[in-house]
Amino acid sequence: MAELTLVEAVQCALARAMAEDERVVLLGEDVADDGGVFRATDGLLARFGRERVRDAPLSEVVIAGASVGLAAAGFRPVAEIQFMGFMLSTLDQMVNHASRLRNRTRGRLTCPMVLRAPYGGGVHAPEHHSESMEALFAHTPGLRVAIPSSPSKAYGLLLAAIRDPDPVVFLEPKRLYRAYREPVEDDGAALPLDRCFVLREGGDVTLVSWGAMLKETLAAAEALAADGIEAAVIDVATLKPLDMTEIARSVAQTGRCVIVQEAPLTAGFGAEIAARLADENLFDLLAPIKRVAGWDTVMPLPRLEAHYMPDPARIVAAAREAMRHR
Amino acid sequence: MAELTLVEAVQCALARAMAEDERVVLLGEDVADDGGVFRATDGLLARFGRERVRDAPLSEVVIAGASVGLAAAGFRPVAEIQFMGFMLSTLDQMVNHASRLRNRTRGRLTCPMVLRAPYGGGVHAPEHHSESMEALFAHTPGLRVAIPSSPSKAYGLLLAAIRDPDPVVFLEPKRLYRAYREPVEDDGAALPLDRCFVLREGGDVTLVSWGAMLKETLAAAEALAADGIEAAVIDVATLKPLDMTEIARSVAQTGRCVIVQEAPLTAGFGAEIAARLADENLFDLLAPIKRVAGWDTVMPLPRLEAHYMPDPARIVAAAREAMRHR
Amino acid sequence: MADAAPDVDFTLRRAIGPDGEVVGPLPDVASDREAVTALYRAMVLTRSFDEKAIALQRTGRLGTYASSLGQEAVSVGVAAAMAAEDVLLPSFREHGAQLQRGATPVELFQFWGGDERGNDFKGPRGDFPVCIPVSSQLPHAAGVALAMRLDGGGRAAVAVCGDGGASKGDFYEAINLAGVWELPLVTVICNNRWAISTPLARQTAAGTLAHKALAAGIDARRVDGNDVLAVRAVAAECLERARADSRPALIEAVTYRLGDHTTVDDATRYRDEAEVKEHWPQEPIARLRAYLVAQDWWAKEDETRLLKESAEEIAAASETYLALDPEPPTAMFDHLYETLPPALAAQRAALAGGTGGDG
Amino acid sequence: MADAAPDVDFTLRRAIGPDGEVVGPLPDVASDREAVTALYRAMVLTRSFDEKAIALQRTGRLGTYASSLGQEAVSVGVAAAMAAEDVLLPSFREHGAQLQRGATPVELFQFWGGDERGNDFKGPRGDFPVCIPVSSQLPHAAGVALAMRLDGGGRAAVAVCGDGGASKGDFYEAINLAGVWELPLVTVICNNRWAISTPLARQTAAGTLAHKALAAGIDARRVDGNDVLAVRAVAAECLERARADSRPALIEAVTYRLGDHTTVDDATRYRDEAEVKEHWPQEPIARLRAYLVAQDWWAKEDETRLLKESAEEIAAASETYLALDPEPPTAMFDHLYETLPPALAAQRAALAGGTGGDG
Ligand SMILES: Cc1ncc(C[n+]2csc(CCOP(=O)(O)OP(=O)(O)O)c2C)c(N)n1
Ligand SMILES: Cc1ncc(C[n+]2csc(CCOP(=O)(O)OP(=O)(O)O)c2C)c(N)n1
Ligand SMILES: [Mg+2]
Ligand SMILES: [Mg+2]
Repeated sequence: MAELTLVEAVQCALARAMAEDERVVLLGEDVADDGGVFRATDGLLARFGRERVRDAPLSEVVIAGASVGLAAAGFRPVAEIQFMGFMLSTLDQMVNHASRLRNRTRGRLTCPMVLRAPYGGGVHAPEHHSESMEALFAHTPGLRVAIPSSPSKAYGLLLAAIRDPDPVVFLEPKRLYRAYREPVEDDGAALPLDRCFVLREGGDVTLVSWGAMLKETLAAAEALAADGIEAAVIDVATLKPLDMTEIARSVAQTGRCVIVQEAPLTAGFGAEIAARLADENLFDLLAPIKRVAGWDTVMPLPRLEAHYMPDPARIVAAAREAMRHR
Repeated sequence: MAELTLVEAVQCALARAMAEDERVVLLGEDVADDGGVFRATDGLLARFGRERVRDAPLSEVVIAGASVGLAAAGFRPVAEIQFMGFMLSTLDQMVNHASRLRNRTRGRLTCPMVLRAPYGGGVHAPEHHSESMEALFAHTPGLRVAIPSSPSKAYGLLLAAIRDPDPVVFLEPKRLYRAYREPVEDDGAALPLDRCFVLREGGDVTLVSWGAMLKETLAAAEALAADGIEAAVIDVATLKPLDMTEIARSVAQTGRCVIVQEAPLTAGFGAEIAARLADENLFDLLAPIKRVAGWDTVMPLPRLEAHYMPDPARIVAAAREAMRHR
Repeated sequence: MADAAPDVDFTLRRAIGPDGEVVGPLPDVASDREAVTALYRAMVLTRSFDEKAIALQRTGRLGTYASSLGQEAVSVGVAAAMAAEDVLLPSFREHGAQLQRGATPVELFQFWGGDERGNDFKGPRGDFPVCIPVSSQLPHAAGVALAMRLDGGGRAAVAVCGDGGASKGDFYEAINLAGVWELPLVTVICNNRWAISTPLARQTAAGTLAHKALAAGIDARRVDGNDVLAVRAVAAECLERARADSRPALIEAVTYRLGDHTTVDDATRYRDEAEVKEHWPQEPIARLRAYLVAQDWWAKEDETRLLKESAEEIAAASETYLALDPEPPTAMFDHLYETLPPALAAQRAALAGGTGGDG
Repeated sequence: MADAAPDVDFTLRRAIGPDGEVVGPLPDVASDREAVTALYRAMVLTRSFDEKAIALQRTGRLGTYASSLGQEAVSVGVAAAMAAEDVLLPSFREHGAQLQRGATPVELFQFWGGDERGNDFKGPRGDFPVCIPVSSQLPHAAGVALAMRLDGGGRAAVAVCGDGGASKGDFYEAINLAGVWELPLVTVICNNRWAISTPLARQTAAGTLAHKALAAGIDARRVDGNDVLAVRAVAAECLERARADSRPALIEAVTYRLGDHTTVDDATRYRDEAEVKEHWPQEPIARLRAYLVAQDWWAKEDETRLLKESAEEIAAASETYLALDPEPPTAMFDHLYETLPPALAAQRAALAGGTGGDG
């Protein structure tokens, strides 16, 4: 079993999907000869040729929009957008079309496409390269939104996304692209696209997060454990559709929940989880639901970036705050 | 004092703003000779001329983007987008630029623009004409998002938006455009852009909403009152920045909250309000926080539209559900 | 493009004039009585459909509707040049093309009546439905054309947008992609001189809309859009190249919107009645009828019979449409994803049960 | 456009060749020793800035940086033609233009070092900062040009994008708006033949990038972007018309990106070293030096002195930059709105206090 980084796991899943289904076609800026600016598509041009690995002109609208057409016409496009800030241009196509084609035609035309992009900060990138705007997609009916938190999750969720008969927005935590390796079996096994994953059990407080923030959250759980506080850690993984089963089960046990998101606090996806708990699990709650999030500010340029990013210390502080209530 | 419809109040505020500040410039599709597809700019071409009331080519990106440039160069553009579905194309400009110009240049360049659009359903319009996507803008740091719920609110909030030194997304509930008239004094008085309005006091349950849904919510409050349930009704009005003061005050009193939004449930703006309460007011809550929202489906074409829209019956049912808890 | 410089021609191609007189090279089809009368019938049917649609809307039985009055030759001419296995990606005004491609009047009424089932037309299963966000179907068309190319070629995608639509970035990005990827995409600008209240002169300063092809390096043609014979010929020429050589093209069809923008528009607010009057003599149906009559292919009885048949067909379609059972409200959940995610089951149940409550 | 058809010229304007030889009509400025040496100094300073920036990045003291190696003549030539009261809206590679307009090397280092204060440059207060989302500054430029028009004219906005940038809808929508609204906007495509790894041939099939002007009906020029005299002359000509007649124009300046795309790019992955080598003899600095020398305006000592001075100026700027105090973290709240909304006060306080907790 190979030890892969997250970006290598993405590449491995893409290669597998292309090998097993010739309708899988990649398109995006610099995905061919350059292998993608993060090398997620490295080697695929050589293996699958220029018809299936396509360098697009610099136009995000047409990358997303052509993928809609390609998908409706029987292919399985996997489009890459270089950075999340440039996904904003794709919203018209994703929200007005990709998410609706099946519904609009009552199933006659469908849109099995994947729109991949790296998201999030922590790598000292220029402006517009570090945003976390998953909430915009997660608010859109008809889309699926998946965010892996590790190499093996990236492999399994991406395979699932490509095989899914509906459009999937797949956001890759670029901060974790090369952060570490883990064994990833290239066995073609997909992960479910409608389930949260429990990464750690614990009876005192439930920590809920997704993507790169899981690393910080797990570190916080370690720190809490050292103090005798047992934190459960849940990886949401698929934000849309959101399955609350595991989160609710854990909160029923702990009575305390801290939600960790990198995106700005207000109207971020963490709010949805908190709102669901405040409705369906109110009487389980022993403590206020805390959200540890990016500030409601523009993601700063690298100099102040570290002050923006939620970190284990902030998560630990929020968990301790929750623990004050018994 | 004239009795105005909501759309007339918009027009009245625009005329006033243009008369008092010659840097106010209108642009958008069909805003000049046609007076806007909803007549919000009717008569303004005749009064202020073609240089200040500008029919734009059919390009939402450049309407929003040129407004950014115009604002940075000292004008006060008020841009109209014809329907909310076509605002998606403006997100790149609004999120990547309008909201950030001041921050990016540490105050050297600013962006005092208003982006107006009708939003919401209930008028049997074609696809893409009935969406409620306020949450996308409300998640964006650096923007203000205001949504009037009545003619007088439209007048006062729009004046405030135009005079505000920062970018404001101004969403007009088209369902209310001609729904009724009320006295509106054209006195140039703006309403605050950072405050909720209490439309009705009540000690049993707090109903929170914005825009067109206030009409349904007030109707629900009437129905509840007939049954002896006293519902407070709060008009959020400015979603971003969100001031929780009034909502928290009311919920502290009632212990029950029902949030009403027309947008699809998941990750809508109502989630933010629920999340804030679940953190800051948890121990005030007697009952689960209910959200009455659009379903997590694509806004249907007119035939099924009525089944999509939250209505007084659903709001009443949610409030009653909350009342079961004491 | 790999093979050759784009072949652009900005002269306005014409075959027959307002009185049916020959004013340019006649395409082969012009001597085929069957084919020409078929074009005529298709245009008349389209106009009957339009009239009925407006009547239904006025009486509250149809939603906002965009009439194609005066533009029938563009829709019909383009569709006539298409093969069944080509794919059409229309705007919201190409009823004529949709009907000719095999969507039924009932299905179109259903869509414009606000029922999504109308887009599940039994006819051309690969055709796209009406697209409301202007020109956003053009990127899809590029994708469909790419699919055709990857599938081995021999087919073409046809996208239609308006003169306003040619101002959108989507338009330009799509034709640019078609140019550089050599996609079998024929983009038709149905230039009816108005985008709601915005006349062409306030839409662009381009010499002609066909000039926009130069930005993408693709072939360009201009054609009199009220001359169905010329439209059909130009479209056929471009389609042939697209199918055979994966060569994209842009066609500007110059016509005129004789009606209001839609049933909620009042064009007298911004457009001189005199201008409209001036354009009536150019309209495509009388023009082709004059040609038919001049060939001695069309007698008064033919006309009477056709008008009656068309009206009857559309009236019958309207009756069928009005008698259709409504969809159950839960349909809005049932076509959202291939299988309903478990997370949405509760919402669907709440809607089905008519219980209010959460969600 | 109201007054006249667009004036397009797709021949590549040149003044001096790779060896400084005269190859085309010399603009007046070519005989002005002061002016020509000023252009030379500006290009040399730009290259010094580039070198230092790369060195700082390599040692972790600057963020990702986009070098302008080989393209200095576009930046410098365009800026030289601008008046102080014109407004520049650059992409991310126009350091030469920014420096010449009055932004200081310290400010630019600061920006590229990840500190927003660098965009608060003391120099041209109306100029836009670097724009990262490709071509999204072009719509702003149209807005700025409209502001100039409304303010009575006499000024122009200048936007610069790349060859890749000319594929974006924004590019097209902006020049179309400039055409139809007659805005004093000069759009410059700095065509360096590559967009990261995508060569021009995979970017568009357009005959030349200047052809894209035809889609908007605006004036077009092509110029050898390694020939600063020609760039300056063409820019001056277009700017004059923009200022005097509110006439927009598109300029394609053909140059070559001699370096990597940015400091995180490795161009050897996708680009033949031989191609780069082939373009070195065309580069703009040696070319203008040859011209200076040929005029007997430039001795070896001048060169030595200039290189030393440039290097020293940039080194001093680098030292100043490195010694700057960091901004307080709360700065991220303090420039978000004119006045901090009360609703954000708690978040700001939490950040200031370094207390974790909510928000
Ligand atoms: C992106 C977008 N913006 C605005 C609208 C509203 N709208 C509908 S039709 C129309 C004008 C379209 O003009 P044109 O492209 O010339 O087509 P025509 O209506 O003349 O057929 C506008 C502005 C829309 N549907 N889509
Ligand atoms: C909208 C957008 N998409 C993608 C990117 C990532 N990106 C940065 S530079 C670049 C290539 C730009 O090429 P070109 O316009 O030719 O300018 P050059 O880099 O050659 O100066 C890309 C794709 C971006 N910055 N903006
Ligand atoms: Mg039109
Ligand atoms: Mg380039």
